[in-house]
Amino acid sequence: MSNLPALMIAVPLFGAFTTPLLKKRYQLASLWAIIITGVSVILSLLLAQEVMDKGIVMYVFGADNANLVLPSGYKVPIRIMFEIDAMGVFMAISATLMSFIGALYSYSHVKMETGLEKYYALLQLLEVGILGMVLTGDLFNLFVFLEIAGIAGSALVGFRNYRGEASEAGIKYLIVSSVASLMVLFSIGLLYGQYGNLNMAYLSRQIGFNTVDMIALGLLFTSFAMKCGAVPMHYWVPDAYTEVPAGINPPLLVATYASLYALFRVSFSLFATITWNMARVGWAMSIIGVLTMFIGVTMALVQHDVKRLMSYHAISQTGYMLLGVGVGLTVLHDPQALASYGRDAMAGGVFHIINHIIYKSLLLMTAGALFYVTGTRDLNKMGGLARKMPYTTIAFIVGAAAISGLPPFNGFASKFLIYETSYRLNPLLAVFAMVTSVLTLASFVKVFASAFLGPPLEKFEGAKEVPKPMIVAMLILAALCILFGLFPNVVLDKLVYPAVDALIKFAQYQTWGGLA
Amino acid sequence: MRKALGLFAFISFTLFILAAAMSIRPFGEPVHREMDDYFIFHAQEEASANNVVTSVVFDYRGFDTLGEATVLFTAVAGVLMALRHYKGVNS
Amino acid sequence: MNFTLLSPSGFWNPLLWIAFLIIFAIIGYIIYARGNPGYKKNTEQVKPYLSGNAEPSKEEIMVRAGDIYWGFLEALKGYYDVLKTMHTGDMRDYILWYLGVGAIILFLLVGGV
Amino acid sequence: MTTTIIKTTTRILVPLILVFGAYIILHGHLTPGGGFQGGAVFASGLALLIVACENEVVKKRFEKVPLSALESIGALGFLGMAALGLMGYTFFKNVIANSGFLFGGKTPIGINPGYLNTGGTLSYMNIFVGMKVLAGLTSIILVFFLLLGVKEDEW
Amino acid sequence: MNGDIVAINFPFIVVALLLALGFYTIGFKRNLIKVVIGVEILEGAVNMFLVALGYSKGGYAPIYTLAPKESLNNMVLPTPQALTLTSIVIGVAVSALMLAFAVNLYKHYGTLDVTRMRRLRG
Repeated sequence: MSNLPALMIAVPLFGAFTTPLLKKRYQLASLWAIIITGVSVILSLLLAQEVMDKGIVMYVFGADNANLVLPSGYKVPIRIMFEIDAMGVFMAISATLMSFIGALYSYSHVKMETGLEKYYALLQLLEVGILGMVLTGDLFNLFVFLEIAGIAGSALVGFRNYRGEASEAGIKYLIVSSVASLMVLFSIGLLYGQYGNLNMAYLSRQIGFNTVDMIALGLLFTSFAMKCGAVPMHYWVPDAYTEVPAGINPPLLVATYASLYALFRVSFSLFATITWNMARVGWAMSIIGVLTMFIGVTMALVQHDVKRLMSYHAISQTGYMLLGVGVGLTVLHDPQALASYGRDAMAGGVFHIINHIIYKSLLLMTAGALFYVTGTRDLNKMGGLARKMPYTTIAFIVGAAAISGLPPFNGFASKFLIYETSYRLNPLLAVFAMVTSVLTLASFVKVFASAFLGPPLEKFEGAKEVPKPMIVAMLILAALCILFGLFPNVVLDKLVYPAVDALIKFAQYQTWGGLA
Repeated sequence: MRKALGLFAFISFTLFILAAAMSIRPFGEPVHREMDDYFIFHAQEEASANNVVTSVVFDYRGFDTLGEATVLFTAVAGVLMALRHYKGVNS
Repeated sequence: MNFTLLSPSGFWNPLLWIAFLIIFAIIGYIIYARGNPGYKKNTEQVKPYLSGNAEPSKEEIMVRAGDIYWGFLEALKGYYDVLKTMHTGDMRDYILWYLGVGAIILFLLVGGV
Repeated sequence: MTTTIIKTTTRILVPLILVFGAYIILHGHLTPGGGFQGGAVFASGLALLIVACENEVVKKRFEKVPLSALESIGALGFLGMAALGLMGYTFFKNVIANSGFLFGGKTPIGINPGYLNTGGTLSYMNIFVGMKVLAGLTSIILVFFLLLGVKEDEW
Repeated sequence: MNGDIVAINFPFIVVALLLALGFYTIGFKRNLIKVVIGVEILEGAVNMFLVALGYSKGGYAPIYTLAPKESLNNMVLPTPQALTLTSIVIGVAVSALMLAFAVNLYKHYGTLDVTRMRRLRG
C-alpha cells in the first residue's frame, strides 16, 4: 500500500467533487459525507501504523516510484513531495477524526437548512485543506492548501446567510486568512529567490544567517501566529467560532491548529539553523503563549454568549500549546536542559493540541445542542435544562472538567507536564498557567450554573433531548476524553513522543529520512 | 489614536519589506537555477510538451494545480452557498 | 503495560486514583446517609418560607449568568474596559494589529537586541 | 446595458471568442496558455452572452445548462487523469506520454513546429480543467448577474 | 553589491511599494469594496514579485514551438510562471467569495461602511 499518502488526499477530494451532484437530496449528501470521512479516518490510522513502523514516509508525486526523491544524478529535488513524519500523522489523525465527528453531528444539526450539498462538499474540502497542510513537504504546496482551508472555512462560517453576523464573521475570517497567506507566499518568494527551490527539507539545509532569511522567518512566524489565533491577533477567532454551525466547529478548530502545526514546522524544521542559535524565537513564542492564555481566559469570563465564551477559551488553550513548545524551542540548543525538561514541555504542548481539539469540540457541540433546543445562545435567557437534556449535561460536565484540568480527564495530563516544565524554565510562566486554569474552571462553573442548573423555566417546558446522531457524536468525544485522561502515557508513548522527536531531530527531516 | 498607532505599525512594517526587497539578489540574475534548468532540458522527453510552463503546471507540479482547481471549486461552492435564496429555515 | 505517567517531579496512576475515588465515595455516602430521615418530598417542608409567604416565580429568583462573579468583574473594571475597547469589531484593525506584531517580531529578528 | 448595438456586437463576437478559447485549451501544451486561460476566455464569451441580455432571457437560456454538474465532471476528470498514474507508478505520473495512445506521440527534442498529438495527460488535463474553469466562472457571473435583475434597456 | 541597488532591484522595490499601498488601502479606507480592492492589490504585488524572480537577463519564453535559435540556452525560469498562474486563480477565487459576502452584508446592514459592520465585538 505505497500509495496511501496520495489516497489521503484523493479520497476526501473525490467525495467533495461528487457531493454537489446530489442536488436537493440532503439526506443522501450527509450520508455520503459521513462515509467518506469515515473512510479517511481508517486511511489515516493505516498511515499512522506505517509511519510508526518505518519512520518518515516519503511520497513523490509524478515520479516513477514514491521514494525517488532526487532524479538520477541530480542534486536538487524537483517534484512536489509529501514528507510525513510522526507530527504530521498526529495532526492528520486529529483532522480526519474531527471531520467525521462534525459530519455525524451535522446530520441532525443542520437538517432544517437549505443548500446542504454545498455544505457537505465544503466540509470535505476543509478536511482536504488540513490534510494537505499537515502532510506536505513543499512550501508552495503548503500555501495552496492553506488557501483551500481558509476559503472553505470562511465559506462555512458564512453558511447561515440569513444572519448578518454570519456574513460579517465570514468576511473577517476571509480577509485575515487571505492576507496571512499572501504574506506567506511573499516569504516563499523570498526563499525561492534566494535558493531556487521550494522543498522544505532542501531549503532548511541552505538557509543561513542573512537578512532576507530573517525577514522570511519573521513574516512566516507572524502570519501563522495570526492564523492560529495568538494574542493580539486573535480577534477573528471569537467572531468566526461563534457564527459557524456547531457541526463545523471541530474541523475549523483543527484548521486553526494546522496553522499552529505550520508554525512549529517552520520554527523547528525549516529555519532550524536560525532557531538553533537564537533562543529569542523560543522566548517570543513563550511570551506570546502566556499573553494568549491570560487575555483569552480573562475575556472569556465576561461573555454571556455561550459559544463566544468557549471561543475565548479556545484562544487561551492555544496559549498553553505555544507555551509548552516555546519552552522546548528556547532550550533547543543545549541538549542537557532539553533532555531534562524541554522534551517534556514539548510533549505537553503537543499532547495538549489533541486534548484541546477533543474537549473543545465537545464543549462547542454541547453549546450547539443548547442552541438547537432553546434557539438562543444567550446564557441570561437559559436555565434549568439539566433535567431536560441529560446526555448533553453529562457531555458538558466531562468537557468542562477536562478543559479545567481536573483528573482523570485528558486536560489534566498535558497541563501537568506544562506546569512543571515551564516552572523549570521560569517560575512566572508556571504561575500564569495555573491562574489561567483556575479562571477556566470558574468560567465553566458559570456556564454550568446558568444554563443547566437552576429551577426549570416555563418557556422550556417542551424542551427535549437532541436527536441521536448529535448525542452519539458528543458521547464518542466524551469517552475519548476519559480514555485519554485515564491512560495518558499510552497516548504519549504511541503518538506524542514520536511527534516531539520528529520535531527535535530535524537532521532526519532534512535528509528525507535518510533517502538522500 | 487608532490612526496614529496604525500608521506607526504600517510604516515600520513597510520599512522591513523594503529592506527585504533591497537585500535580495539582484534582479535578472538568478543564482540557483538547477531546478528550472532541469525543467527546461527534460520537459520535452519526459512530459513530451513543447510548452515548458504547461509541463511544469500539469506534470512536475501537477499536485499544486489540483489544489488550485480545488480552490476554484471551493470558491464556486462558497459563492453559490452564500448567495442562495434564503427564507432561512425551510419549514 | 504500566499506566504510570512519570514527569520530572511527580506521577499519575489511574488505578491509584480510582482506589481513592472509591474510598472517598464511601465516606461521602456515609455522611449522606446520616442526614435527617424525617425529610419528606411534596409536603410543606419543601416550601422556601415556612411562614407561608407567597413564593416568587422561578423566572425572577433565578441567578442569571450576568450576576455571577459580579464582584470580581467590578473589581477589575478598568482592565476589562481596556480589553473590550481593544476588540473593536472593525476588520481593518485586525490587519493593523498584524502589521504591528509583524514589525515587532521582525525587529527582534533582524534588528538584533 | 442591453442595447441593440451591444446585442449585435455580441452576436458577431461570441462565436469567435468561444472558438479562440477552445483553441487555447487544445493547444495548451504547444503555445502559451492552457486550461485555465482558455477556460477563462471561454467563460468571458459566455459572460458576454449573459450581460448583453435581460434577466428573463438569461434565466431561460441558462436554466437547461447543467453548470455545476459540468464543473464536478471536469474536476473528477482531472482527478481521474491524475489517478491513472496509480497503476504501477505514483499519483500524477504522466503515463500517456510517449505511449502511442491518443495525445501520446513523441515530441522531437529541440525547436519544432509543434505537433498536436503530444503531451500525454497534459492535454487531457487541459481539456478537463478548461471545462471546469468555464463552468465555474460562468456560474459565478450568472449568480452575480441574476442578483441585480436587469430590466429592459437600461442606459 | 555595488552602489545603486535601487536601480538594479527596481522591480522588487516597486513590489514592496505596492504591498505598502495594499496594506494602506486595507487599513485606512472605510468602504468595504475598497478593502477588497486592497487585498487584490496585495495579490497583484505578490504575483509581480514571483514573475520578477523568474526573469533572467535577455531571456526568452520557455516554449520550444517555433522558438528563435538563440533562445535555446537562454530561457527564463518556468517555475515562477507556474506559481504565478496558480496564485492568480487563487486570487480570483478569494475575490469572488469576498464580493459575495459583501453583497450579503449590504443586504443585511444596508451599508458598506466597515465601521458600521461591528455587531461582533467585545
